[in-house]
Amino acid sequence: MNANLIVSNILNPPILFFFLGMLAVLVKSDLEIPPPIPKLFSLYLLLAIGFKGGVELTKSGINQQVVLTILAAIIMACAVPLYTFFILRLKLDTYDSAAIAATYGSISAVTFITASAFLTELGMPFDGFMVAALALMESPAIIVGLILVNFFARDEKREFVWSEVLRDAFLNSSVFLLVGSLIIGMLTGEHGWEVLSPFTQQMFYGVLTFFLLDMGLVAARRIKDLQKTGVFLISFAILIPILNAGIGLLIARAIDMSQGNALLFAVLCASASYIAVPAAMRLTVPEANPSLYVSTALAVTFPFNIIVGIPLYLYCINLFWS
Amino acid sequence: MNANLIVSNILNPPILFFFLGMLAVLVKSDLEIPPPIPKLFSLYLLLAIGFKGGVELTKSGINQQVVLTILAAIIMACAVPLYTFFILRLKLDTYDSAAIAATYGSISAVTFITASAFLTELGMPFDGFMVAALALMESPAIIVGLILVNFFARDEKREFVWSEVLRDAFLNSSVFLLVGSLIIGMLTGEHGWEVLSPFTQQMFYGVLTFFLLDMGLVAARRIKDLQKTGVFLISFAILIPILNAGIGLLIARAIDMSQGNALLFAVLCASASYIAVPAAMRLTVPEANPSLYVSTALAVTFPFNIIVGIPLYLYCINLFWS
Amino acid sequence: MNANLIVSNILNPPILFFFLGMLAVLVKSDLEIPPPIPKLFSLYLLLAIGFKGGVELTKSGINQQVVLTILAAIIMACAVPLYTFFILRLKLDTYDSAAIAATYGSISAVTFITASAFLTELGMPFDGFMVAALALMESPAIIVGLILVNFFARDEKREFVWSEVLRDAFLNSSVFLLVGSLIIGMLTGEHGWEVLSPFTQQMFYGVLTFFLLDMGLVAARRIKDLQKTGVFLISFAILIPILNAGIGLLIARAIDMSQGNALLFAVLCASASYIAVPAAMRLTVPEANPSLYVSTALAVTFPFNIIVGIPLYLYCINLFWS
Amino acid sequence: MHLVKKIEIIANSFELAKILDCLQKSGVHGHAVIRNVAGSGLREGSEDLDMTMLDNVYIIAFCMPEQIKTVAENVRPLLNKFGGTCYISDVMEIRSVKCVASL
Amino acid sequence: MHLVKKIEIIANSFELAKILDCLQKSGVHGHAVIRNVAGSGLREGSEDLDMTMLDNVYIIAFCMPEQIKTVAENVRPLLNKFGGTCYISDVMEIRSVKCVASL
Amino acid sequence: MHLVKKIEIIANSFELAKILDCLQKSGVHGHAVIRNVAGSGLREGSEDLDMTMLDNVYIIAFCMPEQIKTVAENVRPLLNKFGGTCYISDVMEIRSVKCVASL
Ligand SMILES: Nc1ncnc2c1ncn2[C@@H]1O[C@H](COP(=O)(O)O)[C@@H](O)[C@H]1O
Ligand SMILES: Nc1ncnc2c1ncn2[C@@H]1O[C@H](COP(=O)(O)O)[C@@H](O)[C@H]1O
Ligand SMILES: Nc1ncnc2c1ncn2[C@@H]1O[C@H](COP(=O)(O)O)[C@@H](O)[C@H]1O
Ligand code: NA
Ligand code: NA
Ligand code: NA
Repeated sequence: MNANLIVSNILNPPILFFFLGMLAVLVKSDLEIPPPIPKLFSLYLLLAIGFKGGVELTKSGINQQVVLTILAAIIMACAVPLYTFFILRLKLDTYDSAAIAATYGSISAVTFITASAFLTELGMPFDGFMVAALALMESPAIIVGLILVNFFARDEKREFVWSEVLRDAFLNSSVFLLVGSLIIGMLTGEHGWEVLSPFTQQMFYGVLTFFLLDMGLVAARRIKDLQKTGVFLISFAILIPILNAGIGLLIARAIDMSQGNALLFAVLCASASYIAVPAAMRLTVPEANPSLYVSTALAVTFPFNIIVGIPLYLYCINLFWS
Repeated sequence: MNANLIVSNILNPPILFFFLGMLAVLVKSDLEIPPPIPKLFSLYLLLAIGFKGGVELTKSGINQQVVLTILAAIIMACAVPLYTFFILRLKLDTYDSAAIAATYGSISAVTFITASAFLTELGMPFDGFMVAALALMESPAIIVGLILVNFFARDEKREFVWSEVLRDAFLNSSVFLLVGSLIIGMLTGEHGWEVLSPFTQQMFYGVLTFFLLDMGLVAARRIKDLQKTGVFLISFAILIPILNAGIGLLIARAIDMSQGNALLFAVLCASASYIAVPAAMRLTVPEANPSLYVSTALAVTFPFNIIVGIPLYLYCINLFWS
Repeated sequence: MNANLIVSNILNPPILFFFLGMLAVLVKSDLEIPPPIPKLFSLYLLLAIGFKGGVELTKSGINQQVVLTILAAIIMACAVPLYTFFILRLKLDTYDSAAIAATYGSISAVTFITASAFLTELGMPFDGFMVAALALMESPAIIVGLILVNFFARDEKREFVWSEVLRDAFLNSSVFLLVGSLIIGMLTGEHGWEVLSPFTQQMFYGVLTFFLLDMGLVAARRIKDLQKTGVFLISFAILIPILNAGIGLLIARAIDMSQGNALLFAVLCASASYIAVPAAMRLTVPEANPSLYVSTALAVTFPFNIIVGIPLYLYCINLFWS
Repeated sequence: MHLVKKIEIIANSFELAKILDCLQKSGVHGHAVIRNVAGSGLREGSEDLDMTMLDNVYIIAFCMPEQIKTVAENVRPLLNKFGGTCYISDVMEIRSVKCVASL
Repeated sequence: MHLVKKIEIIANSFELAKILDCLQKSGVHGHAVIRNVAGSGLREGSEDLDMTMLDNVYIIAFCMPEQIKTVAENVRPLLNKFGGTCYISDVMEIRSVKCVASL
Repeated sequence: MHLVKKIEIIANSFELAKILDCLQKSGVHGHAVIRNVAGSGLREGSEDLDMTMLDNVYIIAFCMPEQIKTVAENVRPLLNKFGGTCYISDVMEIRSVKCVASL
């Protein structure tokens, strides 16, 4: 059944176009999605997923399940960078460890979106408030990462401009647009959905496909960086997502999430940020080597999650929940 | 009822995303719609609205109502820059006055489009030939503005290269694409509509939403310019649209326009150009200060019209027409 | 009936927007589709047409007709550059002749797509495997062209880096994306179609329209180059497509293609490449003058095919096939 | 290698056609144009990338030293009227079949 | 025409705000920014155009010769911390109503 | 501050890979590339921004003075064959931890 799920996941257009993008780099085709088109697509995806989540949140209202899920999300977003930091310190210095820990504590919206498209296809329902969890899990890891640097970096006491750091963490364009669209979805509700959904729904799958084509190109270009990264980090980039997803699933089971929500929560725990956190880390922890945290998140964890991870976590859910 | 209309206007996704854009600038988020995406969206909106207008014009044919409306449009496009010029001369020099007068004599296509989306939602019909009025009201103000400069600027007799001026006025990309799409809509009629409307209709509302998000960003960035602008110009930028809309409504009532058409006509009279006319003015009246005419049109009049103006004018129509 | 077909072809939105683009350049409007938007549109069109072809290929399976068509495609792709080379040598040197011959031996995907949209509107069916023919006819002409240079260029024995040449020919972005999408279409079949077709189908006609608007701009900007090109090349650029289409139709009749497929095959034979081949020629035959091969393909053959050629070839098919 | 002059002009994109015209008239036929340049200058309200239509262009042109005087004379009125800045510096050209000095 | 200095800075776009700030503080108020610059530098992993967020910017600023020392002092710590390169050269400015030298 | 050389190359984008290769081989490892450069040169038909695939690139590379000779020798055949122009000038580098002169 696991293999079955993997195959049915792989035989989806978005995943196949992701492979096509990777292949293009490997065979040195000149295929590229010219900037700033990928940026537009990512704005579109955030707007569409946020808006949909908001509309559904209005319908469901805020109940105990919502509150529990959001608490779980915040706890995981703070806990993951903490324990990964100490795992990383086994081999790496404080700066690199903190930056990578922050990266893995945060989330990848595209992985979440891919998982939600997978659920939609399988006909498994999930709730709009998971988008709120997505939004809430993006930022805390940045703060935790910087606190770790502040605490463990011996050489000099660091002084962060906390107002800038908080802005980077909570008002960066992805969090801002996601939360904004969520709130607008809540405000306009069913009526807004009617007028906007031809745009946000019908094109969604196609834009995701195009975007994953670009992600394939980007991820493959990063693969050569992995040579410098070493075996430790590559195994970290595969095993830690599985560990995080596992912990996520235990929590999900404990607070009795639905199967669809549990998958999305596991994916949030398992995924790593390759845009917002790296950008913040370059500014605040310039001592860390960007190619370490960008490459592992982008060239290992991201492909692993969308190809193997999503069906794997779903398989576990099928086992645990029944 | 007025407040009711305002609220139902504000609770539309496009307007809310406009606010979201403004908010992004205020809280210093790094959200941006990267160029040239906004350009693409504006081309799309012009093409879609022009094409739809053309198709409907074929259906309705050209009757007395069409001719009267178009005459009224041309008259207002010439009259508004004339009387606003003299109002502006009370405080400003000839160059600035002429440039601002031209700006307010011309129109903002996005305001028109927002109004038409609002009408569509309310279920109020309007006619395709209003798009022709839109196209015809963009250019005359530029010519009137230059004639005013020629007449009143004391220091030196100006020599405009009139062939260039006319090209800027009548063949700039927005007028050209709008008129072109209108004519293509007329030529292909019902058949063309069938094949093109999935593209021009279903995405329309979504693209408008995205575009207004960008307009919010752009308008908010201009707000700081308003400090230099002074109280006179800021009140001008709110009161003159109301005055122009009022005159427009009187004319509309006189020639017996339908309620939907009357709203669009009022919006055309009330709106100010922030792209075509400023571009033309920089070339032909470089003495005028661009931050005056761009900032008032963009940071005051445009938000005022789409937030307060449209429902306000509709409220007046509800009063007058019944 | 021919005139009838021409008129019904011309009164299509895509063709009319092509004219609008040309007109914009002639009247010196500043209309432009800012880069890299046209690039995005062309990627979209290739992805959509490839994916659709793949899905349909799965349904039909690979039969004798498919094999015959593909053989015919490869033969024409090799034969056309050979005989056009000798025609061109009458007036031009080896380098220019080889480059132009390669250009005309290859194909224009947009012409193919325009023809397929025309067929769809007329309700004439065509098969998915024609997209495979499209993909296969793009590259061979480049190789043939270089072999011709190698053989006939007297001055120095040329040494091509064949690995680079083959990559340019078979893995350039258009061939790669087209073939990739075709294969993904085959792999995901009916299921993939369901999820992706709202994106690849509903917007298709609209994107084609926008893209042809840009092609009109591009083609018209090239028209002034034609003065340097001379009468010989201009007549070549009109007569050779007719000749190639004629030969293509004979072959199509011989192997008993359906009418829809025959039109697409004729269009493939008649069209000339203005992106992939020129790019390859600039690198491999820098002695040839790019304005000769780009301008004829773009400013003469392309407009000729989409305006007159497509309906003309269809008229012949109507005659021959009944 | 030989000495040529490099002309750099930063100006609002609406001036582009006029400036290229003016270079052409001064006998400078080669140029390169970079668009979508953001910036802030000495006039007010010039940080204009926000309105796509009002962004700046960066124009580079290499020419022979003796052409500079003509260029400066022709460009100055444009700069005074519409804004923008123009700078000139010395560079060495690598001689090739078709280069500025080959004309 | 008179001598001014040209400052060229290539750096990652996340530094842009800091660098412009620093120019401003050094008294250099005019600048032009070209975005979406690809490149490879002396640090590892810097060929970054693939992630739209991490591309480079090319900043050009012309200023009076006496400002250079301040700029260099202010910019150097940024370069050391975040990477990027800064170069200075001599150019002649065509004098216009509003030019660097007119201030 | 110390003297380094600035190399500027404007060429059609299809040459980009070859030129970067050639810089690399000449020992110049840092470079920045600006794409989508429009322009008109000394050959015919080169105003090519209209076809996205055939636009120009503007390549900037800073290197040590002693590398220039090698670069010039390696680049010249490319320019002769495919077109494009290459210019060299003197600039001062602001010394930082990782700069051209620090290698
Ligand atoms: N004198 C020049 N000044 C500035 N740019 C030039 C010059 N000559 C050529 N270029 C640029 O280099 C590109 C290629 O030149 P060419 O090889 O002469 O066709 C042109 O498209 C221009 O963008
Ligand atoms: N000192 C300077 N250094 C670099 N760029 C400048 C400078 N002054 C002006 N610019 C550029 O030239 C454009 C027009 O300048 P201005 O005419 O002063 O508004 C500005 O938007 C900047 O991009
Ligand atoms: N020697 C150089 N010449 C030209 N550009 C450079 C050079 N070194 C660095 N750069 C540019 O500056 C960016 C940042 O450099 P770095 O801080 O060394 O990573 C690179 O991505 C390049 O675009
Ligand atoms: Na995570
Ligand atoms: Na008006
Ligand atoms: Na052909």
